[in-house]
Amino acid sequence: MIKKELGLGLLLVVISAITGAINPAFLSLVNLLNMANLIGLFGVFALGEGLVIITGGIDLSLGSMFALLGVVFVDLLTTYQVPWPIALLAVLLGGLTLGGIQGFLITRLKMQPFIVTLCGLLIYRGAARYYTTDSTRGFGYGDEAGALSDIASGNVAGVPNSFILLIILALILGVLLHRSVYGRWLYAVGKNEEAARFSGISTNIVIATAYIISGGLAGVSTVLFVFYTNSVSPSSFGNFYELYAIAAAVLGGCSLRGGEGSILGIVLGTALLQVLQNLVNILGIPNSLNFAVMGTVILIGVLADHQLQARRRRKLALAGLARTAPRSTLVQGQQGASPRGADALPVRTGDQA
Amino acid sequence: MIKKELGLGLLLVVISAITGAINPAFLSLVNLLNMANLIGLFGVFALGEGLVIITGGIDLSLGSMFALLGVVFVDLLTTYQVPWPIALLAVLLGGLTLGGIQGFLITRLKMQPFIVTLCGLLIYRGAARYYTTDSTRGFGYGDEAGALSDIASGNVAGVPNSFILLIILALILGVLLHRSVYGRWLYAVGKNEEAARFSGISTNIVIATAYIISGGLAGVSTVLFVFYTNSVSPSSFGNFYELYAIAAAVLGGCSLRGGEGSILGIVLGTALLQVLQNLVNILGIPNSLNFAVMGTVILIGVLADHQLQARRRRKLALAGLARTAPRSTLVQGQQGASPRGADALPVRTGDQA
Amino acid sequence: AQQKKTIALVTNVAADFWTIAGRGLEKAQKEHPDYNIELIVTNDGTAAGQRRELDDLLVRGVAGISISVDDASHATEVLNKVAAKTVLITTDSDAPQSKRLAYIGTDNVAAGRQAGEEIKKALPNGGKIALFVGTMDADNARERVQGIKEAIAGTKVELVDVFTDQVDSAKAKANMENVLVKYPDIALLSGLWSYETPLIYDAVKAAGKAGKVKIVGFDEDQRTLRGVSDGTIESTVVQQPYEFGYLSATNIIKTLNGDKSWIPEGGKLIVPTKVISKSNVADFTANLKDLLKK
Amino acid sequence: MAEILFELAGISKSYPGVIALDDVSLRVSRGEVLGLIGENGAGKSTLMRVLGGVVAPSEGVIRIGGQEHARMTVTEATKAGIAFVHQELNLFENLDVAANVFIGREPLVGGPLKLVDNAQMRARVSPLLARLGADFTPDTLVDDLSIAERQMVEIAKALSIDARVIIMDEPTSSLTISETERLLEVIADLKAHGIAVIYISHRLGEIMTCADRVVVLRDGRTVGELARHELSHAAMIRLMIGRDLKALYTPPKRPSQPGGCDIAGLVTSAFPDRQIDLSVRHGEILGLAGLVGAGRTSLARAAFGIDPLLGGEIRIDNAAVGVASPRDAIRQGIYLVPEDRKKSGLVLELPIRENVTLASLLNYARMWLVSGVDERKVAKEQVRRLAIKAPSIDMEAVTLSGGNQQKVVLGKWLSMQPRVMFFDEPTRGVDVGAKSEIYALMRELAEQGVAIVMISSDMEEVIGVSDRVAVMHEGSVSGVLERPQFSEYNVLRLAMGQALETVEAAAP
Ligand SMILES: Nc1ncnc2c1ncn2[C@@H]1O[C@H](COP(=O)(O)OP(=O)(O)OP(=O)(O)O)[C@@H](O)[C@H]1O
Ligand SMILES: Nc1ncnc2c1ncn2[C@@H]1O[C@H](COP(=O)(O)OP(=O)(O)OP(=O)(O)O)[C@@H](O)[C@H]1O
Ligand SMILES: [Mg+2]
Ligand SMILES: [Mg+2]
Repeated sequence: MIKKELGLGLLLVVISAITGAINPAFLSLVNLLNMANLIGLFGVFALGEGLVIITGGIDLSLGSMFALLGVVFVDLLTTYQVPWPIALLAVLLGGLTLGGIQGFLITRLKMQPFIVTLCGLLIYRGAARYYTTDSTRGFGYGDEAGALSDIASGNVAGVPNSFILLIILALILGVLLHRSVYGRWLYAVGKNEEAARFSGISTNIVIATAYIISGGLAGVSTVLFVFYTNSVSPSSFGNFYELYAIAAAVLGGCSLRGGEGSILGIVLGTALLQVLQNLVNILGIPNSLNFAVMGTVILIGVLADHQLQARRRRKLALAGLARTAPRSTLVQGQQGASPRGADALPVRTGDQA
Repeated sequence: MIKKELGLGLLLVVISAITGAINPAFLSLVNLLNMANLIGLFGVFALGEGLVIITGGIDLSLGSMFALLGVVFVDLLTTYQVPWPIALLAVLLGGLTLGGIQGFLITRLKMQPFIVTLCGLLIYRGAARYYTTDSTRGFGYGDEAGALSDIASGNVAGVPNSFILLIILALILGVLLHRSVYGRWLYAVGKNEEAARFSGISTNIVIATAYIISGGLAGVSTVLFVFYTNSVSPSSFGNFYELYAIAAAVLGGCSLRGGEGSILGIVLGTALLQVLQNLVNILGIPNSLNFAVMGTVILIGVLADHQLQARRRRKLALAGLARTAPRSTLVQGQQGASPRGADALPVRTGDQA
Repeated sequence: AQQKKTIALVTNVAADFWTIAGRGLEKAQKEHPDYNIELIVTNDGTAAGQRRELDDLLVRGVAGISISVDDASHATEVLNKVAAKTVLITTDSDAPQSKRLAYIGTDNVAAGRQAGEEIKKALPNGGKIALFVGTMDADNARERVQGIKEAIAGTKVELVDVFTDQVDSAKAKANMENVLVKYPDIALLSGLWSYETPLIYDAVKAAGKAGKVKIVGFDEDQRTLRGVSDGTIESTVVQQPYEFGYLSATNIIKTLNGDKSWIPEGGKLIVPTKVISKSNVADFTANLKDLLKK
Repeated sequence: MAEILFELAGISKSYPGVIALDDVSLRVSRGEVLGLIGENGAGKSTLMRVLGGVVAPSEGVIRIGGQEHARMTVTEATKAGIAFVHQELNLFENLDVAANVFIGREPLVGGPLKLVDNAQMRARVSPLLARLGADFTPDTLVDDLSIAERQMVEIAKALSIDARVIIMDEPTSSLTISETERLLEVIADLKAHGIAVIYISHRLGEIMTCADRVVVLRDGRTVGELARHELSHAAMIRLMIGRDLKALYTPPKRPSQPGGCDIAGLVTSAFPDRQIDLSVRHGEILGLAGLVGAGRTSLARAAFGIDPLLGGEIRIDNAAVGVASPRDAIRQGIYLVPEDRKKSGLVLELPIRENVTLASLLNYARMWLVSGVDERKVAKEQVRRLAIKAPSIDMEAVTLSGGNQQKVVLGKWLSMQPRVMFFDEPTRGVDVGAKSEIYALMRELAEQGVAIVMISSDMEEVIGVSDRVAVMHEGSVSGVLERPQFSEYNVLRLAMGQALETVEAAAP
């Protein structure tokens, strides 16, 4: 388990070192902080996606959720001049609600996560575009967002707040997932929902909660992104971001079959993807290859992981050969203890016909 | 099984009738032929996607494949002045090859279809953009494509060739899927791969073949789309089309869990989606709602299907009761000496609490 | 409403630009209440999507179409089909090989040259510049880049690269941040599409390089205009989408009434682009606000 | 000696962590019924998979029809006349019965088109189904069949191959008496036609009935062979586990206490128009017998809150308890050891420790954070108490043998306070040794005052272990037998919905 994260971390270091050697600008403080910011932005919702993937589901609706929540958020602040704490609350509640609806459809009505969230992808984007009649929402002049803007896009001693937020959220979710009862249930549900239900776990609630958390984190991300770009174009804001999140989670060791993955892995996966994109620009690789590089690294990463696991299994097989020997003797020993001679009849239930 | 398709067909008729009543232009010959053309264009690759989904997989790479194959195709015809039959062959082979590679990774290296094709989505699009340095490829002046253009975008007695092609392909694949031994195996593999392997089916080959067919059909679709738009912009050509295909297949009764679906259903699913989009335009509904309408219909469609299935199962349970009766008598018959009918009161032994 | 003749303006993508054009349509609508004037926003920004819109409009029997052609010169055949049945003009993005009646819009190469001149003015001693655009396979992107290149040819202004972002704002901003890191000596950044200039403005400010790294932009995003007025942005080259909309509608109506005298020689009715700099930004902003007020 | 059909020589097979087979040799002759027995994990299924071409052996050769193979494919095995009824059901619910029977070797028409000849398939399947006494048609969707019916499809599949050897790996694990007897008749018939059968079962009675010769495996090795005349339960058990077993039935030390669980007028979704009335007292083991599909599992599921109750109520000590969900049931002390332990009982990829504490995790948590120390303590205790054979509590449950897996499921419940426990086929696929341990455990629980309902299709077990036996027929209880009335005949009559004729007289 931990080995996977170690490998990913190592890969990250190696890639960074090589890129830094080619172009030292890569390791400049500014660039590192820029990357930290982006890792923060993309990491927050990747965490939610990771939880959903651990339940064996998937959330394809994140990008569209950003668009819908984003236009509402900006509209609340600019058009309706709502105080920012209320607007923030509204967006978070919005995210939780959308996640809740999806969770409901998936757990109660037993629909497939892929379909439910695909429909979410279509519907939320459509709603965002209809609501704005396809016009971009942005902070034109004023300081409508006030303090919130500073919080969301500010930094503490240079470290972007988005990154700090990611770390805090990762710690909280890390405890939740890896230490708490809920986390245990989440893995159990992801691995075998039926057995979990037969153990008295309210699997529906456990799964729905993952979607709700993902929705809530999408709300947080929306706010971060809105203040990163200062505007929301309903037709393109967040387009394809769910794929980033899925890619990050998968790179980080989550299996789409459910029941596998870790918070650290997801964060590292996000970091790797962002480093790759940055590297493409810094090394002057044609921009068009950006996606191709990403795709290739995911492919190789997953492939390598498969190979390593296969090797581990093969090693275990060999070790097994060594191990069975003592087992046999053990059984023989035990057998030896039982007196052979006693021909005591194994008793059939005497009182039957 | 057949009931699902019947329901879909009925829905299609009802929607068309209502729309036609509101705006008769909807049922005008021109509009019907336009729709037929689009159904043809989108149906061809939806068929491939459907086969893949029946194996329990998914193909997310179709849209990007169109872009890559499309730019190569146009380039062959215009820049390299290759005769069209060769260019056509090249694109088909290209599609088959890409499908083959994906099939190989999925079956041989046991990678998850979602991941493999997600990487395909990223890589092919990147390759297309890199290859063209982000410039649009199109038929500027000449008749580079010659007869092929007429074939691909022409019509027979007004009926668009793309639609005719879809019907032909659907018939062929219908026989393949529903009558041939390969189709039988495809369903078996999709439902329970391990059991299929135990039954002596070369599951890897069966699955890989589905991806290859899907790739080949993507090649065909590429050509159709190229002549529909007469140009290929590498960054947007075919964007999101895989989602259309998945949506069509799912609407048409394919389950993402594998082992379910029919060719007729996929065609009807495609038709429904295209009719919906056309209807939005014809009725003057804001275009931004297009996706939202699509999402809602898919959601409702799948939900309705779930409810119907649940009802069917409940009915079956009741029917099962009816069925057990003769079974009991049969067993009794075998048992011989039973004097009393099945409906004789079951006797309580009285001596319990 | 069925009896009224319908005129439609078909956009290439969903963008604010077209909201302003829509205002021009509204003005035309007011002047010609006997027509039904619509703005049709193409959905997925793909050529196939646009073609579908055209087909459906023909089915609805519209009298005139003004279209911003996606994938420009290649849709000839379709456009000819449309031209045979309706009054067809192009706007914003042309298809010169087709049988469209005329083009109403910007000369993007000229706009690029205009921006190039602004860049030269901002960098009298030359320097490195970088350009940002959504995708390079859009014609206006290519033409603007071409115009800028023409203008700076032979000077000490050096174009390091054109960065694309697939119309993803976050990606665009990351690109800008990366350029600022990679080229510490970069002298000027230019965003070719409307959402990019404000992002450059943000990125440059956040990097603490406001004033040091100059900005020349396109279009009239609110924050772009704010940047112009506070001096962070040198100038921005604006088109006049309002005019696109208004002229499209009114000229189609003229044509429907048999008057084709508005069509200039060569078939291109160029609506000139304007340079907005600190000197005229206040007027322009006021004007725009007026326009956008419902 | 009869003609030898095939021979396995020196077969070894290792899996990660285990040697499943170690130098095993086996010969089967024409028309012979070979019983293959051994504890869970002894390697029976693996040996048969080698023969059936499903897995490749690490070492050894397969001699068949004068040819030597280092390994075989399924197709080769099928061609060589080997048919295989797998232990786990290998059916396709989305296909019909005929398609399942002929999967992988469909009769074709249409030449190069390779179309499936559905008509021929149906025509060939019908008589097979009739021979097995199945009442469904070849075009029934497997999805609509019960587990038992599915197992019959598996058997039909083996019969449809023009086989010289039929391997049956626990073919009766889901069948009850009547179907089992039918199958044994079929085996006798096959034998008469010169077809050899390799018969694997943990039900020694069946082996006694049908086997000509018995080979016993232990820890992947052949430990003995018994000819027909040497067969006895005692001999087989001794070879299998290396020691003798205690008596099956241990009477309760004290009479069952008053109070217990009463199920009154219960209606389940499987039989919406039948009611179930049943009571089980604290301290007693109530056997629940019935034919497959009689509704016993449905009853247990409903009582445990998995399926909704359509009517009626459950009372413990005369207080009605609500069981809207398994959580409610667990809170009330009603536990269920489910029928399908791999699907419903265990999360196979989780360690023993996590499986044991899965249901009671909140007890070892403070503020929802799991205390690793407490958890390990409980898991270790259960492993010790139940004598689960595993190197460590961190082993994944998937690596354990069937019996030990079942013990882990028990451990999950025993770490809490049961009041009423449903055991649904607790020893299905479990070897004799582990079986007797599980019986002892049930008795121990009963002594502690737990009311136990043991659903079982194994007649020996029902009669041998229960204090009383309730019998279900088509969704309701058709009778309850006290110990003096126990007999296969009586159970069977009730199971078929017939009255106990001359109840008093029949009691011995
Ligand atoms: N695919 C596999 N991977 C790893 N180990 C396996 C695999 N199949 C079987 N084993 C192991 O090989 C050993 C023999 O298993 P096998 O299934 O042959 O036993 P069996 O005698 O059929 O037992 P049962 O009575 O429970 O069916 C067991 O320890 C089992 O865990
Ligand atoms: N939830 C359900 N809805 C509808 N029918 C059901 C449901 N559960 C079970 N059945 C059907 O009801 C009948 C009773 O099944 P049940 O599993 O309770 O019987 P059983 O006596 O436990 O048999 P077995 O020996 O197979 O476990 C079967 O025909 C089964 O297919
Ligand atoms: Mg076995
Ligand atoms: Mg049962």
